[in-house]
Amino acid sequence: MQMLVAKYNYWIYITLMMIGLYAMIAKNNLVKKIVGMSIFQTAIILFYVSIGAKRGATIPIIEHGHGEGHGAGTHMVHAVDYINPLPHVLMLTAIVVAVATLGVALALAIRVYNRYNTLEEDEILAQIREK
Amino acid sequence: MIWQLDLAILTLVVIAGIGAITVKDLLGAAILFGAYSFMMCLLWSIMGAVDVSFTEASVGAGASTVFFVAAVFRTTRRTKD
Amino acid sequence: MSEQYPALLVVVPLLSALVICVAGWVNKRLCFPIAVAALGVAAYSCIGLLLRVLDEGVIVYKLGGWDPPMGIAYYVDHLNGLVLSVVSVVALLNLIASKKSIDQEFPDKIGPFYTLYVLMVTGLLGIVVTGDAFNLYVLLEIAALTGYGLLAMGEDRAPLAALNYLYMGTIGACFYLLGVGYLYIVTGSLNMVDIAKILPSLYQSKAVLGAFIILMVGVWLKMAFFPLHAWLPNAYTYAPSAASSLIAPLVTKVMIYVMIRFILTVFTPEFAFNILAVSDSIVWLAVIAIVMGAILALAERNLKKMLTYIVIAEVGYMVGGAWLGNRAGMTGAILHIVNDALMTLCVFLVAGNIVYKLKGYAFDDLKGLYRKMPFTMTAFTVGVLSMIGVPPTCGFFSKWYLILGAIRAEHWFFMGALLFSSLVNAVLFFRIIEIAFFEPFTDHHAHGHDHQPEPIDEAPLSMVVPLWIVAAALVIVGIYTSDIVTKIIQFAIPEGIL
Amino acid sequence: MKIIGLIIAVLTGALLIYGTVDFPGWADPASPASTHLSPHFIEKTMEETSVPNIVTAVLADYRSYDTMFETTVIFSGGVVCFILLRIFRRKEPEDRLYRHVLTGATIRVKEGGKIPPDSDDFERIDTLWTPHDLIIKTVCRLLIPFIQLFGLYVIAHGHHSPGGGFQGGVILGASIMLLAISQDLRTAVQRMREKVDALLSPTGVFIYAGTGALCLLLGLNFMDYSALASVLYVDPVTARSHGILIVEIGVGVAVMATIIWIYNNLSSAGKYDEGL
Repeated sequence: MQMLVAKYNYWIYITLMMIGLYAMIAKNNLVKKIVGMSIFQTAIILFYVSIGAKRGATIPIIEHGHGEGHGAGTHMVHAVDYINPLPHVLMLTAIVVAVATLGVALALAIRVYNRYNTLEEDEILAQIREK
Repeated sequence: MIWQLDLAILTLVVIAGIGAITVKDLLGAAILFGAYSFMMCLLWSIMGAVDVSFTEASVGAGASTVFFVAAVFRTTRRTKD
Repeated sequence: MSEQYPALLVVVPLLSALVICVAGWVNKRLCFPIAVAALGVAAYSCIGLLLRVLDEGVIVYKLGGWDPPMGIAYYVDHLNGLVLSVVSVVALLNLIASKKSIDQEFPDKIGPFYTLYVLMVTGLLGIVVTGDAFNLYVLLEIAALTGYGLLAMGEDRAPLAALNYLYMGTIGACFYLLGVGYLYIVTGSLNMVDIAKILPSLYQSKAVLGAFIILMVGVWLKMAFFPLHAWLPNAYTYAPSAASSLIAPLVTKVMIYVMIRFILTVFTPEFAFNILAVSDSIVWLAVIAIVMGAILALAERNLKKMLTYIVIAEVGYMVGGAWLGNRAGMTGAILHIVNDALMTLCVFLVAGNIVYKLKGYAFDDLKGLYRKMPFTMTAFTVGVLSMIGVPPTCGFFSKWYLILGAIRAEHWFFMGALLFSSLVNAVLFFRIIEIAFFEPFTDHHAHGHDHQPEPIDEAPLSMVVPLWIVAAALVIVGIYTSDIVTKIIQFAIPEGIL
Repeated sequence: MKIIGLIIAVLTGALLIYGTVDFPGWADPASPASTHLSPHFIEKTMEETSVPNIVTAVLADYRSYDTMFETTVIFSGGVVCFILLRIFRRKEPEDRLYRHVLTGATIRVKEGGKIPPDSDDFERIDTLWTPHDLIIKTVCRLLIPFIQLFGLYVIAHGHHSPGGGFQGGVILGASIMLLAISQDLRTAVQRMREKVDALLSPTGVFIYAGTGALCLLLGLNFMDYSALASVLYVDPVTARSHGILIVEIGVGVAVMATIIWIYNNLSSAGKYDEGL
């Protein structure tokens, strides 16, 4: 029970990842699969952001950072006060990769639709088999 | 960080995710996906990842949803599952 | 400038890809020379880098001037250097050979096509050269996205096949990303060497085991290892020939490099072969992959599709060789990366030449081809001999090392699978050679007994010369195999593996 | 297929849960992820790069090489959408429809008929065309300049607050997308031609990679912005800060153009007609 609560974020990310993966494999509609793909990718981003969380810390923007130049004169910055910024950086990259993949996937889906006039995988396969 | 809010939004995220893949209309799926992305973005800002949630709000909930809607308009709303 | 080779080999193609994209809107004829120049510089730096590594050992290049665990660093060792050289040379040769077919197939989209081509090579080179686990993911996605675009440009079923590839490829890349995340959460680092330093104290951790499994599954998906291969045949068959002869030799090989890199550098052989004790079952999977690939290839009546199943069988060779867990097997796997890239390039270029002239791949289209396209088919014969594993060609030597490894590991089924697959390759290719050599080009019913010799109708010189270079390379690499093994590959394998 | 999908999903989930057991607790300040690399970033960023927003500093300086390829990824996404969808030689529809802008009357021109003179009074429309909603049109027209201003602010202020090239670029792109949705694609394309998109998109990436290459030419490693100090006449730390700003602008340009490019191709399936 303790573990269930302590790692709630991780359980949710695994649930979402399973939803996305299931949709990608089992759904019949090509656009539905793409929705599943996006959910899958977002779930992984949630996982990374959860790694970065830190109790008792604030957002990773240094306070009093304006004005008096760099280094000398500013007061000490302690690592425990700020959330781990590295996973955030990685996930910015991952979000952009996800949107590029989404664009390409939708473009391909439109091409497939123009060719077969349907988005259902079984109907497309039936059309291919007929020939 | 307010853990009650965290739990509530996490649950909503799962509901929106399941909704997006089960609804029998692609436009509905696209919009539910937008809702899902926006919930995610709230969740991340609760966890302190402001940059990520800003990006997700503009890219995930904004641009991605528009791409989905555009693609659905160029193809069809019909879906069997 | 030689200190900057590691940066140049990625940056020059990247910048040129952008220039090509702009040039495509101004003057389409500029695109090809820029692309050739870019890949030429990349190949030059790759080979220069390999020579430097041979002299000086491992080269570390800090991007942005930050020290490794903070910033991103390149680690170039013998393994990288070898694979880099192969990738860049193969890409350059294929680019020159494919110019005519690109002009023929996409007259109005030449600019974007070359852009994607050069970007894809950038991505592949970046994957090989990088020393950062997350950076590898980003480059993986570049290579994958451009690959989807290039493959989808083909005939009617190509978009559907590319879409299926996209689903599988995205799952693979996401699994890889998850694995990196699991490693990150227990080690706190993304740098491969740094992770390897921290991991030994965590070998018993379940998170590391989970990371390892999910990472391997992701990489296997990308390389089309047998049960996960379903996307590959259609995607490669319907692709335009310029794209398939770039992607088929390189993508699977680069992913095998990634697998070997993770076994050797990140998880260390100690963990992968001794602590996990899964190597035996993975070799078994490889046996199944080889046998199934060979059998599925036998069932095909379409040249290009048959070749794609052979690619799947070859993936089985390399995965199995790497997981035999001994020096000979690993040597065979690394050597086979080189040889298989060249062999696959050779046969896919032949397929490209055939389709350029004949517009078809079915076996019936190949009749009388030896008289019609003698130069192409001579090169094809060399490639085929290498694929079967006939001594002077390089295919023999890598198979020899793989079989040695199998004997040392006493894994007789893997050896049996290798021999079986060679036999099947022989049957397959002699069937094609029989059709192409003995059967007349014109069908008997229409022209009766009109036995005029078929006029030579060879593909253009710019397609045949690179093909011959590749065919010659097959023999030359075969002759110099012992040098490659003793001077390069030997240093690429850590001493722990006996 | 459904059962196979379920089995695979459950197996993967089980594997991941198995791995999760050994994780450090959620949000634990003593976890390896929070103690190995991140303290250096948090404590040294201000000294080394003079940027208060640590995420921006790590994104565009410590891991700038990643970010360069991330920009390249979206650029290649744009090129792939273009190469897949764009149709240059389309078949013209038999009847062309024109709308008189002032009165809203629609004119149908038969195939081969005379096209109205090239005046501003007529605009080409498609059969799918529906009259614009006045309220939506006006409100969007009013909003777009403010959205663009905000986008520019987000790019420029990424050093001190959440935001940066990506977010700003997407917001700028979204303003043009809003124009395309509230009116039609032709209006948006008139403001931002296809060629402009296709040239700006590589230009943005070029600004990024070119900055890195400039550092290389100035004698330091690729992407080492402190090399820019001699060009900008500032000390190396400030040069890093400026270098970050330059590459963020590059990212913004590339992302803006690419997002619009992808949208244009997707929403018209490559025909560049009415859009949604």
